[in-house]
Order: sequence, then C-alpha cells, then structure tokens
Amino acid sequence: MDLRNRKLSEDEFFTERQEVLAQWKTGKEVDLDEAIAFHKSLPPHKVCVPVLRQAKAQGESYAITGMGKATVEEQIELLTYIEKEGLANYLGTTVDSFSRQNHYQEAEKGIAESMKKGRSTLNGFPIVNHGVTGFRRVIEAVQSPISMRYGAADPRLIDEIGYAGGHTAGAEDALMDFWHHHSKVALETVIATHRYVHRLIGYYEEHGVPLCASCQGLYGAGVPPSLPMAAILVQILMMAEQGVKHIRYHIATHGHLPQDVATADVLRKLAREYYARFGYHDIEDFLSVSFSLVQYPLEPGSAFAVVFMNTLMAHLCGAQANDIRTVAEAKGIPTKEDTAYTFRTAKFMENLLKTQKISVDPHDVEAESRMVEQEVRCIVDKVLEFGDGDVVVGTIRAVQAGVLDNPFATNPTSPCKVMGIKDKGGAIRYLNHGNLPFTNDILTFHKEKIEEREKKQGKKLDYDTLVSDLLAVSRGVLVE
Amino acid sequence: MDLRNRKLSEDEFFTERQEVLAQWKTGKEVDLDEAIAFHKSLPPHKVCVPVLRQAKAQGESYAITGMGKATVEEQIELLTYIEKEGLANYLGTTVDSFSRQNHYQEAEKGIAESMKKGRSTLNGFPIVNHGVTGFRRVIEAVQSPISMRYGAADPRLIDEIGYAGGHTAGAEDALMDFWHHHSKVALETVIATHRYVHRLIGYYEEHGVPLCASCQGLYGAGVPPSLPMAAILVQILMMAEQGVKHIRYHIATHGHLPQDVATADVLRKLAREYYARFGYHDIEDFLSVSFSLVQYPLEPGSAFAVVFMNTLMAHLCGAQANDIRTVAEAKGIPTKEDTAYTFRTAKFMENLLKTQKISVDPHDVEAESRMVEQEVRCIVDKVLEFGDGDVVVGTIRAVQAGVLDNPFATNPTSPCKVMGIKDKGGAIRYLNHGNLPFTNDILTFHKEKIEEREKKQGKKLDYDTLVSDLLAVSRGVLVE
Amino acid sequence: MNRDKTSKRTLVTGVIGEDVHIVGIRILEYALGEAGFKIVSLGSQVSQKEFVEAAIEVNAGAILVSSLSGHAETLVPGLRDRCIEAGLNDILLYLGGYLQIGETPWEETEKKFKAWGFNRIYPPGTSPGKVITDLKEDLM
Amino acid sequence: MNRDKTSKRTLVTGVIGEDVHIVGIRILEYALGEAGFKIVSLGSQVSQKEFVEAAIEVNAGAILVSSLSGHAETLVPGLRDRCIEAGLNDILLYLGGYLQIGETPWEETEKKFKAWGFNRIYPPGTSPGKVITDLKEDLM
Ligand code: B12
Ligand code: B12
Repeated sequence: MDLRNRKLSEDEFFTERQEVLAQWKTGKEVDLDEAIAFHKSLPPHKVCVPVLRQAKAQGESYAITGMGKATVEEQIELLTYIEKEGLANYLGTTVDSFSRQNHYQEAEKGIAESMKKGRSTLNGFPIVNHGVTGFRRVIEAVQSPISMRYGAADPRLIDEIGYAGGHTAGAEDALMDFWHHHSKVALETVIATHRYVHRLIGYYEEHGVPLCASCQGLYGAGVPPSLPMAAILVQILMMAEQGVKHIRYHIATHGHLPQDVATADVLRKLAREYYARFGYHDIEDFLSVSFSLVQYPLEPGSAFAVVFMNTLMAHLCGAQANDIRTVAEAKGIPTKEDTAYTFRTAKFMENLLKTQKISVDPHDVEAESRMVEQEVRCIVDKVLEFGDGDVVVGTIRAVQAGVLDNPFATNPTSPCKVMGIKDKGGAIRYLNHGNLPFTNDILTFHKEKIEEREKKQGKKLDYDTLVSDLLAVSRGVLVE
Repeated sequence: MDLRNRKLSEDEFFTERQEVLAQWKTGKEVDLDEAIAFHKSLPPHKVCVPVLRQAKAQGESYAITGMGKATVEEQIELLTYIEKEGLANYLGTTVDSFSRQNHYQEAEKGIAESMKKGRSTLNGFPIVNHGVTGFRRVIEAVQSPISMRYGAADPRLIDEIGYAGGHTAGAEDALMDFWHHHSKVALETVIATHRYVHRLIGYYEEHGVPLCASCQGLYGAGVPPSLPMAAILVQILMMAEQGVKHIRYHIATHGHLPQDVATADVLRKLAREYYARFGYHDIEDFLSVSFSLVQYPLEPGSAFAVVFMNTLMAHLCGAQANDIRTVAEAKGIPTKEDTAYTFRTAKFMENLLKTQKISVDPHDVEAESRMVEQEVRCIVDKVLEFGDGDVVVGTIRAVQAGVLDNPFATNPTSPCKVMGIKDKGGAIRYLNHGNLPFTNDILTFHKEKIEEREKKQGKKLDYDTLVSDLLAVSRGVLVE
Repeated sequence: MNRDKTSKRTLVTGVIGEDVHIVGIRILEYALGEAGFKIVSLGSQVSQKEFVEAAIEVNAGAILVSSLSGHAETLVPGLRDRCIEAGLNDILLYLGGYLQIGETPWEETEKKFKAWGFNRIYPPGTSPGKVITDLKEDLM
Repeated sequence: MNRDKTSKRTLVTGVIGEDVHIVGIRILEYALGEAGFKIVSLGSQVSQKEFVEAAIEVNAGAILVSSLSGHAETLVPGLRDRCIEAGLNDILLYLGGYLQIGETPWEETEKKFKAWGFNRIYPPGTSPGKVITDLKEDLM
C-alpha cells in the first residue's frame, strides 16, 4: 500500500471500486452517473451543504442526532415524525453496528427478525442491505437533508450505497474509526479505506455534487481539546487532498464554556492556516458541537439540562449543528417521541437564543485559546516532522508513538497513555500527557490547574476523580 | 385615612390589629410574642433571608414557584415531594383565590369539598382557614424556608397568620394588588392595608426576626421595564418607612437579554440611590427574575425551553431566585410531579451555569440601561413632585393621572393608556406611552425602535402585533 | 322580544367570579370589535347578576364569559336560568378559559358545561378568529 | 480442578461481540484492581471463545462480560455451556451494560439473562463498589 498523502488516480479508484461493490449484492445497484444526476435533481432543502450554509447565514444551529431503524418503513416513519413533530431541519441515518463491522449477513438476519417481531431489533439502519433503492424511498419521503452517522473501519460500501442513495453528508473519520470502532484493524487499513471514501466524495464534487464530510478526530471523554483538534487537523489535510470540499468539524465539549469556545475559535483558525499552507484553497467549513459522550443522566429532569447546555454551547461556539443526544440517551435507543420531543426543545431554545449577543468572558477565552493553540501546534508539527511533511506517513507513526493518543481506545495497539481530568472550574486538563510532545510551559500550566482542584478538594486527583468526572453530567453537575 | 409616608405608631398598629384578627376565627390564634420566639427557634435553613444570602454568596439562583393545595396534608405531601424530588432550596405557599378576596367562608367550603373528593378543588392553600397551628405542621415537615405568594387587596389577616405560622417571606405589593388582583377596591384602601402588613414585618424586624418582603410593581405582559421599575421604587420607599429591612425585587423579563440585564442593573442602582436619598440605610436586597406572564406553551418541548430561558436570564441578571412556572403552566395547576420535574431541570441547568462567566454584550446592555434609567427617573420624579416629596400621596395621584399606569389592569379606574410592544430584536418598547411624563428623546427612541420592526415586517404595528407578542413564547419564539 | 340585527351583534363580555385574569378577554374584545361587533365590556370580577343586567340593558345577542381561575364549576351554573328568568330566552352563552383544575379530558369538560346551558365552550389557546366565525354562524 | 484463593481472585474482563464501548469496563477494571483483584483484560470486541480460553489459561474465578450495543440477547446465550464444556464448572459469570433495545422492565431482563446461566446482571449506572461487594461474597 502506498500510504502517502496523494490523490488516488481515477484508475486506482475505479479498480478498487470493483472489489468494493462486490462485497454485498446491493453493490451492483450503484451507478455513479445515475447517482450524480439524482443528486442534481434534489431540491436545495434536501441537500446538507446549502442547509448548513443557511444556518451559518442566519447564525442558527440546527439540532442533529442519530436516527436509525431496521426497516425502510420504520425509518420513514421515524424521520417524517421527527421532521413534523420535532421541527427538524437536518436528519440523520445512523447505521447499525453489524453493518459498521461489514457483517451484512447478520444485519440481514436483524432485518428479518425486526419484520417478524414488528419492532426494530437492530440499533441502526442497515444502509447496505437496503441498497440504493431502499434509501431512495427514504429521501423521497422527507423534506430535509439526511446525513450518515456511523463509525467503521471499512466504510467504503456504506458510503458507495449511502451517497448513491441520496445522502448528502457523511462521517468518514479514520482516526475516530481506528481508535473507537474496531479493536482489530490496523491504522494503515483504516486510512486506506477512508482515502477511498474521501476520493469518492471528491469524485462527486468534481461532478458538481456538494457532499459534506465530517471529522471529530476522537471521541472526547476524558480528553483535553488539543488532542482531538490535532486529530482533526491532520485528517482534513487528507480529506482535502482527495478532493473533499465541504467539511463539518465536530467538537466534543466538556461544558466549561471558555474552553469550549476557545476550542471552536482555534480550530477554525488553524484549519484555515493549514489548508493555506498545503495549498487547499476552496474548502468550506461548518461546525457542530456536542457534549462529550460521558455517562448521560437517566432521569429526564437532568437530561433536559444537558440539552440546554448543548444548545447554549452550540450557540456560543457559533456552530451550525447542535449535535444532541435525546433525553432518553441513558435509557437506550430513543423512541421517535423521545427524539421529536428533544428536538423541539432544542429548536425553541435556539429560537430564544439565536438573535442574542451573549458571550463568554473574552479574557477567559483568550487564556484558553492561547494554551490550546500552543498544544495543537506542538502535536501537529511533530506529526508533520514524523512524516517528513507527509501527513499520512506522519499520522501513522504518531499514533504508534502516542503523539496522537487516546485514553479509551478500543484498539489494543494504541498506547493509551494520556488521561484528562477536570480542573476546579470544569475545564479539562492533562492529568497524564503520555508521549504528547509538549513544552514545559504547557505541562506546568496543566499541573497548576490540577493542583488548584487538588487544593480545593483536599486530595490528590486520581483515577477515582476521573470516574466522578465521567459521571458528573449524569448527576447534573459540571464538576464535583 | 392619613395617607402620608410615615411609620404607623405601635398604638395605631395594635388598634387596627384587633379589627384584623377578628376577621376570621383563626385570628385569635396569633400571639406575636410566641410567634417571634418561634421564628427565633427556626434553624437558618428554614429562614428565607439567610438562604437568599447564601444564594447571593454562591452566585447561584434557586428555583421558586407557586405551590398550593387545599388541605394541610396535601400541602405537606406537595412540599416534601418538591424538596426531595425537585431538589428545591426554597419553597412557597400559594394562597387560593377565595382567600385573596377574603372570602374565608368559601375557602372553608373548598377545604371540605377537597376532603370529600380526595383531591384539591382549591387553587391554593387557604392560609387563614388553616390558621397558625395548621401552617406550623407544614413548616415542621420541611427542611427549606417557605415564602408566601398571593395578591390581595387586603392581605392583613393572611400575613398575620402566615408570618405567625412560620413563613419568612411574603408578597405584599400594593400597586400589583391594586392593578391586578381586584376590580373594585380603591388604591387608598390597598395602600392602607399594605402599610399595615409592612408595619407588621417591621415589628418582627424590630424584634430580631428577619422577614423578606417582595415587590414587583406590576404584572409585566406588554409593559416596558421602566414602568414596573418605577412602581417598585416608589413602593420600596413605603416598605422601608414601615421598617421592612429585606426586600426581594422581582422583575418580569421579556427574553431580550440586554434589556433584561439592564433592568436588573438599573433597578439595583436606583434603589440604592433612593434609599440613600430618603435616609433608609440598612436595607438588604435580593432579586428574582421570571419570564413575563404571557401565554405559556402547552406542549412540554417548548415549555422546557421557557425554563431554560428563565434560568439563563436569572443567571445573567444575577438573581438569587429563578422564579419559574412549571412545564405544565399552560395546562392548569401543576401536579407535584410537574413541579419537581421542572425544579430538577432548573437546578441542573443552574449547576452547569453557576460558575460560568457569560455575559450579554456590554454595549447593548449599556444602551438599554441608559434609556431605562432616564425613563424611570422621569416617572419617579413626577410621582415625588405630585406628592410634594411624599411618595404615598404622589403615588395615589400618579396612578389616577396615568403617570404610573398599566395596559391590563383589572381595576376599571385605571387609565390603561400605555401599551408596550416588542421591537424587532424582542425588546419591549412603548407603542403608546399614555400619560407617562417622558422627554422627547425617550419618545423618539421608542418610536424609532418600533419603526425598525415595522420596516422588517412591512406593516404598521398594531393591536394584532401585540396579540402575537403575547402568544410568542407559547409558540417557542421571542418575537415573530 | 324584538331584536334587530344591530342588537344581535352587541356582545356582553366579562370575567366571572373572583377571577382577575383580564388579558384573554381584552384580546377577544379587541378582535371582536375589529370584526364589527359592538362590545359591552364588564371587565373582571363580574357576578352572574351583573352579566344578566347588562345583557338586558343593551339587548345583547350573546354573553361571553371568561374564567381562568379554575373555579368555573362553582361559578357558572345557574347563569342560563337567570337569563331565562330575565326573559333572555334565546341569548347565546359562550364560555372560555381554564375551566377546571386538574387533567380532565376536554370532551368531558365540554359536555359538563354545555349541560349547564352554554352554547359553546372554548379551551385555552382559542384563536379569536374561531370565536368570530362561531358567533357569526350562531347569530345568523 | 483445584483452585487456590489467588486464582479465584483472578477475573477475566471484556466487551462481547461487535461492541466497542470500552469506558465502563475500563472503569470497573480499575476499581476491581484497586480492590485487590487480578484483572485479565481482553478489551473490546471479544468472542465467547476468547473469553473461555482466557479463563482457562489464567484459571479465573469469574468472567465479567460487558455489553452496551443492545445486542446482548443474541451475543451471550451459549457462554455458560461453553464454560461447562471447557471444564469451568463453577466459574462465575457476571454481565453488565445496556442489555437490550427498548423499554423492558429490569426484572424481566434480569430473569432472561439469569436463565442463560449468568450469576449476576447489572444495569447502567452500577457502582463499582456494588460489583466488588458481590464478587467478594460470591467468591468466598
Ligand atoms: C397572566 C396570569 C396571571 C396574572 C393575570 C394578570 C392579568 N392582568 O390578567 C396574575 C399573576 C394576576 C394571575 C393570578 C392568578 N392566577 Co393566573 N395565570 C396567568 C397565565 C400565566 C397567563 C394567562 C394569560 O394572560 N394568557 C394569555 C391570554 C391571551 O390567554 P387566556 O386568558 O387563556 O385567553 C385565551 C383562551 O383561554 C380563550 N378564552 C379565555 N376566555 C374566554 C372567553 C370566551 C367567551 C372565549 C370564547 C374564549 C376565551 O381565548 C383567549 C385567547 O386565546 C396563566 C397560565 C398560562 N396560560 O400560561 C395562569 C393561570 C390561568 N392562572 C392560574 C391561577 C391558579 C392563578 C391564581 C389563582 C394564582 C394561583 N393560585 O396560582 C391567581 C388568580 C387570582 C384571581 N383572583 O383570579 C392557573 C389557573 C388554573 C386552572 N384554572 O386550572 C393558570 C392556568 C396557571 C397555572 N397553571 O396554575 N395569573
Ligand atoms: C460513549 C458512547 C459511545 C462511544 C463509545 C466510545 C468508547 N471508547 O467506549 C461511541 C461513540 C463509539 C459509541 C458508539 C455506539 N453506541 Co454508544 N454510547 C455511548 C454512551 C453515550 C456512554 C457510554 C459510556 O461510556 N458510559 C460511561 C460508562 C462509565 O458507563 P457504562 O459503559 O454503562 O458502564 C457502567 C454500567 O453499565 C456497568 N457495566 C457495564 N458493563 C458491565 C459489565 C459488568 C460485568 C458489570 C458488573 C457492570 C457493567 O458498570 C459501569 C459503571 O457504572 C451511551 C449512552 C449513555 N450511557 O449515556 C451510548 C450507548 C451505550 N450507545 C448506544 C449505541 C446504540 C451505540 C452504537 C450502536 C451507535 C448507534 N447505532 O447509535 C455504536 C456502537 C458501535 C459498536 N460497534 O459497538 C446505545 C445502546 C442502546 C441499547 N443498548 O439499547 C446507548 C445507550 C445510546 C443510546 N441511547 O442509543 N457509543
């Protein structure tokens, strides 16, 4: 495998494509020319990019969340309900976890079982099994754009079918997928499959179809913002190289507003800087925000408080998408009522907020921005150094070396040496920075912040404190 | 009646008192010495003033709302439930509307009927009928302080029994009660009964018992902030004269955050100024905030958004009390579950917010502050001029003359010439300033603001627009 | 009684009992006035007697009673009888607001108040337009 | 099999099936380690076969299975039989996480999974302390 950051030629792409489409019987339904024509026939309100653009223009953020049922009928019922009752502007297809592992045979069983039982026994919509024709029925039934949501080491067939079916945004994120969505797939493999799907998106773009990729870097529980930000920055360079033109950055916030806003600000700024440095000049970016996925509250009173905080953060960060979990998140897969109810609340909160100029103390934001920017530069510079300027090569080495790392990786080859913890104000800091290439200034800053909380709590912060941090939101507090 | 702003002598007070206590049989239960001793035996967590002080010290705002059932047993069940399940720090006794009209006989019937039916058929707790002994059972059963909530032209017996029973805060607000709670009682009468209850509070204070009075001025739907603020300012001078030492100002906000914050800021500033001018030097003040009582949303999704906005406003205004309506407000008298659920949500929102330094654009706040301060000075100066420096005399004349006015008064003697309307950003402005003694600068400002919305909507603002303003929040928007 | 078109279009409005909620009825009065009705507004805290006396005086086509306090069940029964006693045989009685405490299904509430002689019952959130249409229909 | 106290205190942990949720089990591993147990962590996406093989290899006292994806119903039946086949006759089987999709009462869920041979079943929000107490009791 030639793993440098270079655009796949059309030849390479189409050769690989034959193998991809052969993975499951519905692969043969995909006809790129037909799909491009279909996309061009979609009205703008069914396309993600113009809808996100509209959100940006109006300073509004639209609620988004996962939505997935086993059958086409159930999926249509779910999405139309959320549109109508939840006043949704932006819909999603959450892919079930069998499909995420490319176990289409098991997904097929799940569909059959769901039909028999009359209720979905899958935790998402099996895009591949339903094929292009299946999803076309869904996109025809709704009035809003639909984005894919999943994490998969090999998302190639999902994307081929998903985009041909009429999705106009996706979730191809190699590092996220490597760290969190598989335990036994090598990073090289994940990067290669993602290069393919980014090239697929690039192909659509070359033919005048705007698709919005997205990138979060890593799942954020227990992780200070510089690490996911570095993971985003290295990846958007890979995406851009393959021809991706529209990217939604997703940040997982921790509820400490100065830190959250600083994260959004610095990310937008550095992304522009790195695009420019590598010569990608026409990328349009969007932002989404969600509370970091820690334990969510079981009881609805506090669950609504989380929706509130998520919406406030999205507003303050200037996000176009308010990526929320429903108030039933801690209970299990939400019902359509749960989702609609939550969406409506978020919509009305947003209505009340959208024209208001409120802001977090600018000095606090600046202090956080300065730190996170320094940290990110340390990491990304090291990645590029590792790759002699090539971001793919550098990323692979950096992940091995723990220069890009994660405390809760599923993949056992990951060093998992870093660990974050909240300071006394609720901002997240490095308790352990593992092999992150930080300067002494940075380390001192984090140490001091942690000492402040230790002083307040009268004890050393340890793994126990971390547990309480992970459970804090479910108990309705920012930090205990 | 000698209606000047002068403290009632003990003689006058005790003479009037005999008549008051004779209004209903439970009056004879009241023994002031015993009551003072009882108050002194209460632990601080059952007393409003120290609890509000604690909120102030911690920069937190506690949820408060109405709570009232027909029988003592039901009331205890309600309050203990809200304490436990709603995590309440501050409780309330809402008085039923028969008692507010001093129709104790009908309240008695309501109690009997409620006992027979096994469910409350009264819309509040009939304080007078249950007497001192009845309420003592309530205050003993809970762990938080209890404040009275009602509006009554003659609150004298309610207060005598309520305070002797163990309430540590009340709601004696003459202008509010005149305008909104009766249609046939003269302002002079209302001011006189309120002078009595303020003097009662003063008596407790003289004997070392801190009680917290409160004052809102007028119910705020369709009213720009300067009018309620003027109504508060004239009244706190009356309260202070009778010996009231702790006052909670209540502001009804409209959701336009710069205007709301400006209202809080200017009110605190001017109150201090007027206290000083009239020589009241030891008043401690608190603030509560609620969304102005317009039509509330029927469906819970948007009702939660209102809780959210109320909590955010309370936080931004630096209020100690977050005066919320439950998510069932538009449905009817809330169940205990409705209240607990709403309180818990507000509590968790507050937990997430309380340490965060967020603020409304200071230039916007300053612009609003400048206007509201000018407006209030015009009104209050005129009131004082009317009374030759005496605030009681001035207030009575000002209300007749519509210099203190209200668009939705119940009392038909009120001119009701003013009318407010939202501007395009959602701040409320004078559509009609009636007889308010405003300068041309002020009038031009309001006119311009209204023209901006007219331009945006492409039509003249009229009574129709006002209806849509009153319904806006129930539709989940700030302004349509 | 001989009632011409104009008097039919005269409406007596008010809030019954000890109730002080005034905003809803004020809004309705405004909308009805705009729609060409003549409004005789009694304001809030109006007794049954006051409603009937006013209706006689202006020879009204309908009495619009508002009740928000939750006490309607005890406040409105008997109004129809008083009207009949006063010779207002065919006067329309409309009632609206928050008509009872607790969560009873709307159908039940409607049935109950209709049995007390009200021609139409309106829940919270009623659009003034609906009331105008109904009045026009009923007063034809 | 002759099992001494030490091996009894050895626990095999992992997340079963295609499931990648790792945080809960990591937290438990930490707490159990602090409480003196020896942890053999298999991480996520572990098959029944891998659980049994590891338990034999380290002569474990219990297997702690985590499942959050909602697919436990299809993933865990048969594990007890495999253990018996492998001669792990008295090994404890604990299961925890989000055990099914939809809102079934907890008692039903517990009954169902116990019938499949699990000694104890834990819902979301389980405190690590509870697991420690239970293990100490069951391993006595
Ligand atoms: C504002 C308000 C007040 C203000 C009123 C000030 C004023 N000047 O009017 C104040 C603060 C004084 C007040 C006091 C009380 N209130 Co109040 N109040 C409200 C509130 C928040 C809004 C009412 C309002 O103005 N709505 C806007 C207008 C436009 O709507 P509306 O009045 O409902 O009218 C519409 C329809 O109902 C209908 N309609 C109404 N009347 C009629 C008549 C006819 C003929 C027709 C066709 C239609 C119709 O058409 C209108 C347009 O859509 C409501 C809750 C809510 N709705 O959100 C509670 C509410 C009405 N109040 C309530 C109560 C209980 C009280 C109190 C008794 C206090 C207490 N114990 O809690 C006191 C009453 C004292 C008394 N003597 O009456 C309850 C009633 C409960 C019930 N009935 O089951 C409510 C629902 C709040 C609650 N959930 O507890 N209140
Ligand atoms: C974080 C998270 C993720 C992360 C996981 C990253 C990682 N590195 O772990 C990501 C984003 C990758 C993810 C993915 C998915 N997730 Co997820 N996820 C969550 C979330 C938000 C938090 C889980 C968590 O970490 N909690 C904190 C820890 C401390 O708690 P815990 O894991 O529950 O463990 C505790 C107890 O359960 C118990 N316990 C757990 N295991 C065991 C074992 C034993 C032996 C014992 C004694 C106790 C025990 O003790 C622990 C301490 O209290 C939950 C919802 C929630 N809880 O709020 C959803 C949730 C678990 N996920 C869910 C789903 C469906 C998925 C997906 C399938 C996506 C989808 N279709 O929506 C994919 C799964 C893909 C796959 N192959 O598995 C559902 C499960 C639904 C169900 N079972 O009914 C949930 C409930 C969300 C929801 N409401 O839909 N998820």
